[in-house]
Amino acid sequence: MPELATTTPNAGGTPPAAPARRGARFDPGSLVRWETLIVGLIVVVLFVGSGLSEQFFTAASFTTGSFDMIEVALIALPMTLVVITGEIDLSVASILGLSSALMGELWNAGLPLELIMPICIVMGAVCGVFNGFLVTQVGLPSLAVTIGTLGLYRGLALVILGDESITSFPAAWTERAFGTINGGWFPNVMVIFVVLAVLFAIALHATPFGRSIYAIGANKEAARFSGIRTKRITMSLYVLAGAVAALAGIVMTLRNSTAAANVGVGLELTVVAAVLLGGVSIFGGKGSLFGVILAVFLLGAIQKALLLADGVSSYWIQIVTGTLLVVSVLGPNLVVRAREARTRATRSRAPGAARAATTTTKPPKEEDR
Amino acid sequence: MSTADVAIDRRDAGERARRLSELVFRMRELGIVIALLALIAVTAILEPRFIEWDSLKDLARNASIIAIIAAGQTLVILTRNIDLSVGSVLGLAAFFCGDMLSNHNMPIIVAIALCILLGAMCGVVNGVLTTFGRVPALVVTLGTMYVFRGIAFVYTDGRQINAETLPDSFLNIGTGTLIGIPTIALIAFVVVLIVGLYLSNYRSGRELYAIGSNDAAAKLAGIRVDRRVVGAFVASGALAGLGGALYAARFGTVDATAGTGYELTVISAAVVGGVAINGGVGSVYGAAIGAVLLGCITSSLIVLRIDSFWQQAAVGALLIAAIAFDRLVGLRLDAALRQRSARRA
Amino acid sequence: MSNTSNNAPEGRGSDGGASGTGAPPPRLALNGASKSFGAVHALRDATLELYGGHVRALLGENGAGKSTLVKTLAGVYRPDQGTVLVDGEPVDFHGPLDARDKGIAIIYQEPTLFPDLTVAENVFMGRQPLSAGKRIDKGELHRRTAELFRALGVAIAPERPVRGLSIADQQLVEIAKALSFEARVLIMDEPTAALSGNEVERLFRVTRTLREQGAAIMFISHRLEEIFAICDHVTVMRDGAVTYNGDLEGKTTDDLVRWMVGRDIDQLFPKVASEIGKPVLRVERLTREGVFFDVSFDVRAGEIVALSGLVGAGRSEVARAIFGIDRADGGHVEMLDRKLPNAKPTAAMRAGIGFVPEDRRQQGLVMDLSIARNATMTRMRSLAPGGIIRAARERALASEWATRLQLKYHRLDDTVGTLSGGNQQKVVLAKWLATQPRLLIIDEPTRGIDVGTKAEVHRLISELASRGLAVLMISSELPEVLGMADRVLVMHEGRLTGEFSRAEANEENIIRAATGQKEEVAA
Amino acid sequence: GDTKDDTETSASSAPATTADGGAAANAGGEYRRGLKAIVMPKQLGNPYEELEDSGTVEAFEELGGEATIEGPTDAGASSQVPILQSAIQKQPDAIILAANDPNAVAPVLKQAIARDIRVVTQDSDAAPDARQIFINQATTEGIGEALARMASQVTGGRGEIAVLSATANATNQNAWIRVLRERLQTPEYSGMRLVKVAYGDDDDQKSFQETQGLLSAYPNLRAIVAPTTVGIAAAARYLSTSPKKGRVQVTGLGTPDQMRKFVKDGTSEVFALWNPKDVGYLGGYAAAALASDIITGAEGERFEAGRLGEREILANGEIVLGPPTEFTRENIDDFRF
Ligand SMILES: Nc1ncnc2c1ncn2[C@@H]1O[C@H](COP(=O)(O)OP(=O)(O)OP(=O)(O)O)[C@@H](O)[C@H]1O
Ligand SMILES: Nc1ncnc2c1ncn2[C@@H]1O[C@H](COP(=O)(O)OP(=O)(O)OP(=O)(O)O)[C@@H](O)[C@H]1O
Ligand SMILES: [Mg+2]
Ligand SMILES: [Mg+2]
Repeated sequence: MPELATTTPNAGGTPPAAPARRGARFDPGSLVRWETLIVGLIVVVLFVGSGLSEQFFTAASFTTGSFDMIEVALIALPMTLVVITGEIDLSVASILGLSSALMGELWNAGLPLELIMPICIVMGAVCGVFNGFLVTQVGLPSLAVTIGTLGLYRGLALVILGDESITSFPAAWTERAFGTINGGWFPNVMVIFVVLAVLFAIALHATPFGRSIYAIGANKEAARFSGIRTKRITMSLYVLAGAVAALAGIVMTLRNSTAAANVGVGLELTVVAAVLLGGVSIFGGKGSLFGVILAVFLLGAIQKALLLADGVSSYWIQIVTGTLLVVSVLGPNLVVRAREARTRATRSRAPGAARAATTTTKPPKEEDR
Repeated sequence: MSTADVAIDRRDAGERARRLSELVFRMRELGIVIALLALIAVTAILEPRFIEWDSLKDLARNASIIAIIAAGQTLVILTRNIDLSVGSVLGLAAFFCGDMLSNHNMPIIVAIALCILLGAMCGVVNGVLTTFGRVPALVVTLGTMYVFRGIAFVYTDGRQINAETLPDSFLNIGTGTLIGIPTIALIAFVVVLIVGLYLSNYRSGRELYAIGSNDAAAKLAGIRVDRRVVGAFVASGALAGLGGALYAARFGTVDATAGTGYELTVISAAVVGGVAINGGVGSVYGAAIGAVLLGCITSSLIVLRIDSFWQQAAVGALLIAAIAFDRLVGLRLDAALRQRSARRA
Repeated sequence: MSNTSNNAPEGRGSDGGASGTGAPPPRLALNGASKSFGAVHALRDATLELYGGHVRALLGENGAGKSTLVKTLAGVYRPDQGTVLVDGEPVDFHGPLDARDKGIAIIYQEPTLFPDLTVAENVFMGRQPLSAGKRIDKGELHRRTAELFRALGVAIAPERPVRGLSIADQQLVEIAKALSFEARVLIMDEPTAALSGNEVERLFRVTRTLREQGAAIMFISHRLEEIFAICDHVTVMRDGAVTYNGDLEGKTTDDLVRWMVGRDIDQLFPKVASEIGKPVLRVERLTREGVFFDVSFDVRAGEIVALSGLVGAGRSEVARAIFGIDRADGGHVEMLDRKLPNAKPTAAMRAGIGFVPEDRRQQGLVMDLSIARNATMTRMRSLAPGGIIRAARERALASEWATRLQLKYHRLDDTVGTLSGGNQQKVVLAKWLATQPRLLIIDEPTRGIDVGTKAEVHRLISELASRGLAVLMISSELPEVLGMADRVLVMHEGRLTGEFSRAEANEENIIRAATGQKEEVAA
Repeated sequence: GDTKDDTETSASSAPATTADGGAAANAGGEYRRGLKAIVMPKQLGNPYEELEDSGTVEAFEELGGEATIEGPTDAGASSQVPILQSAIQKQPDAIILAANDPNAVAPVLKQAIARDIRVVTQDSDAAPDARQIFINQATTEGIGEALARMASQVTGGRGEIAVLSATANATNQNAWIRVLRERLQTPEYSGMRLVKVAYGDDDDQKSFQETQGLLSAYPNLRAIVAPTTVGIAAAARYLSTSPKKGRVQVTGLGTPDQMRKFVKDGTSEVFALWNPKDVGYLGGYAAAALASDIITGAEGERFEAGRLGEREILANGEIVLGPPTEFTRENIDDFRF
């Protein structure tokens, strides 16, 4: 809803400046940048966590913690871009499962891993193409589409591998996926993430491609009228999401040396949670990759802290994650509210919405004519 | 030509457009009804027992709970919001209901009423956070989905409700029949009917469409947007609560994980039923039929002895097919409307 | 009220003399109201009064604060200082609803419709006629709506969804909505911006009837002839403050313009003569089913070709098709003798076409992004040697054009949303001129732009033409067309019905072609 | 205990043995006190699992140690991994778990053993080289046999039967079903024909629909065998109100509390289960014995398992609780779990 769109605190992550109607309600300058907020939260968690268990503030925690979060972290990268364009992709976890299933099946069929892995990634990209096609060419709402493909891809995974779980992967590879850089504390798989993170950050924040993504998210029609290839770019993002999700599937498969159709069920929501927590507006146009990476780290730290704390049952992770997600958006809004209550500017909400209505609300459905 | 002719020309142009648009809007439900009948027909041809009365009753029972929750979900989606927390609310309510009945032998009616209340309270949380907290509904309900489920875990603490400890009269709601029709299906029917009438015939109902269609304009039209949206969430929560009670009645066994993943099924049902995910369009009847269709798919795959692995894929594919169909119809309509506006001078 | 200097006391006529004598107090009044959005002072100590049985014009440049004043009277905004008075009683509106309950009907500048609902529901939303048991009486609903449209002399089917209505039709629905209140006060913020001549005339007829019935009416428009056609009193604003307040009688256009812009405008259409080169754009039998049909014409270097016609004639759609926003179903477009691929804006851009669309907020600009980013959006590639964008180059390019077009802005990093209409339009121009186009398509270049800025824009356009740029200008304002164009094309119901050289073009034959009274003029 | 000091390990042989390889340091000796263990169910909130774990906790309390329950909130193949990793960090003396997937947890468990943590699996095994002892509620053979026997008992030895299992890749269910199939080949049970294995995913709705499907797709069906507590309850619940009640029997593995109603109303003449609490209890003692170096997990070793008396380790580190109890109208009221 538009007035929500204009009040998500995520302005913090918005290069370069907050829109006027937001300016009319609060100037982001006076509110700490979103990233700073998360860093603060991380610090808090680190302190509390160390209090809960002396095991917490250790390299081992980082190592194992990154294993817990690696898939989420990887998928969060393309998901950030997708959400900034104002779309969403809920099918990523299913693509991850499909990739794992395909990997197992092909391995059974006796193909070499060196060949299987690229195949899986291509498969993921193809899944992305299908999503992208439905969203950009047919013009269907991405939420509905990807809820559909969420079922479809997971179903295909089951069809491919069914009840089996393939485990006979060569130790050389599983060790690699499970190992750390020369036995130290830095997991090999994290290297993939760091490299991808840098690439995505540059692409989003310093290239015409990234600029176009923000423009599309803020006003798709105007972007189209400016000669930006909105459809092609959106499509490419879904392809990226699919490919990276498939990559995450490979990582997970090797990491657990198990290929099964039902791995990573529900992961998509964790990823979305991370992205939103990272300060990306669900309505698109705002957010930064850095914030998201911090958010992933924050989630990982919280999970680790709760797991290490004695006698804290792991469903508390859910409760905390959920609460945090809501509070992270709610808190700043309340600050704003308080400030409004003081100034009589309160009434200036409506026009903000009125203008947003023409831009931020659902794009006119004719647009794909 | 004189203004008079123009006026006339315009009038019958308007006439045409009206008939067309009406037809199209009926088609929204029409398409899915056809799909449903086709599915049943095909299955019945291959396996006649599929349309035996008993088996039909089961189909109805299977769809009922989803249909009820989908009715609530429709209200929310119409306002261009979404409620992902229904599955968790259902789980919470289901166990609560079982707990009240088996451990505190509370009167059935009271227990069910309390379930609805519990759900409604969850809805209030969602609604207030969305409107007054100005947090996007997707974010809020994604959060509360986790939180409510977590609370359910804390509350059940590993316990389980068993059919044995539940009063038969309660269990009969889930499995028994009234005047030959499954009780639970009757309840669903009544709920859907009420919501449907409300949406089409009452100001506040129409206002939900208005909000979903353009909520800034809704504000300027003096609609109490926040109040309406909260209302929608409360209804969704309450119906999820009712669904929980019925879940307990139907399955007899309830633990903390009851209703996990229902949210996606419910939303699928609504969307398959022609409720536009970005608000303003759709009917609760469509959503209900959508629920029946999803239920039928699972059952017919089983009856046709098709590997149940295919089921999930089929549902997903159907969902996409449904919205794609809807979209194409929509494009037709737009084109037609464009034609007539072009003719106006 | 310091700056509302030289004005005769309010409203001679039925209401009798100004406040003081025992005459009835103004229906609706604003007293010393101020309103600011962050840095912007949209209203400064503004005062105005609306009397029953009178129509008051509200004039002012873009960004003068007219709409803000309207929204303050409507209860959308609450003034930072000052009060709203109804029948002399100070009131404190807590939202549009309160204002409505006082019998104040508003037509807002931006259409506020529900695309998914039927026209009838749009008109009566929240006030649908009820039958027994609080159920909505659909029959009655449609009957009443039909009545309203009959009064307006338009035939939009009440049961039709609003989605797909042309901007003009949407505006008419808005008007019907306002009329459905039997309001004591009717405020119209640029209702005619998208209306064609006869539609405007009908609106005025209805307005006059309402005035006879004693309603207090306020009318905002940038078309001065309309002001003179219907208004009794006039209030002029500049930079959020009221600069004139009084009778319209005996005032000339020049007076009003002076009060609006604080200076005289020498000449509205400074057409610079330029020698016409060879064809740049050639359109061949272009067709889009249901919207326009084999449209053929060409535009030459240095030539300004105006595409005229009534709103809804399909001119914008022709432009969209040329630029590749919409897919053409037949025919083709040639740019510098090279055929353009269908429905590929990027290709059109590369071929040297620039396109300033008709709807600034929706199509022209990304409101949430900064002035700089909007101005350079079409040139991102060139800002990014090696794929990485250089912020310095961006700023340089942006500020270069900002100065060239005399853009009035605070900081380049402000979002374009903070600019007023006219300046927003300049940003759109900058964005396209930055691509050094060979052909510039401008749809409604001065829609909703004030006289001052208008002249600037016109000067700019003809200057560009004189430097060899080919210009295709879509405009609904005849003076503009006649003043600017070297050649005038006229469309009617999606077909080219006339072509006139600058010499032969005049109001009369253009109107005839636009209303389809003259078949296929020699082309 | 001081076991934390020695870190030399061998984590490959099947089954994995403890640090000091072959012989147990203090075979026949006393249990150490103050042992710390972590018990991990397949999924939190699953009542059967909770029963099992309560047994383990009880065992450690008896031995003056302490076992804490930690587990995932869903039964996904790899959802135990992160929790195991953190568990290892806490350096407990032992980890006792029911594996969701035999191999998904293997790498982590090997790590645990490498970190000199004793690893016992119960109820659902992990890869043999990734644990030291597996507590088998009953031999796969035994359960398969029992399923076949009960099926023939309720069908009178002839007619179509169907299986309603849990998730498609649940280790032990699949193992039991395999044995059941084998048994059905033997002359003794040749009268019965297994027509379909359906998967209810341990989800009520799904199990319901699968049951309906079985009933309508196989009109001559005589019995539904559900080797999963969720499945059997759902099947019985559905059947008890269906017109087919009596013509089709439900049997398999379930808890008395769940099934009491249906045993009494004749939906299910007989079903079986071991006492899950005892499984956990035995697991607890085995783990403690390992941690106290009383045993190493090698075949033939023996140890005192509290109220369950002395137990012996069989081939590849298995310990069998014993034959499952069969519940009928007569005895069911003697059991509460
Ligand atoms: N918002 C809209 N939605 C759907 N169709 C529209 C819309 N606006 C215009 N149209 C259609 O496009 C055609 C031309 O519209 P439009 O009014 O833009 O023509 P025009 O000649 O460019 O008029 P103007 O440019 O003065 O508004 C008409 O058939 C109209 O019905
Ligand atoms: N919601 C808002 N937030 C920030 N600034 C605003 C807002 N609404 C209006 N403004 C600014 O206030 C000033 C007056 O705007 P307003 O819309 O009243 O001008 P106007 O006279 O209606 O112009 P136009 O003739 O283009 O409609 C402009 O500078 C505008 O940018
Ligand atoms: Mg205005
Ligand atoms: Mg136009």
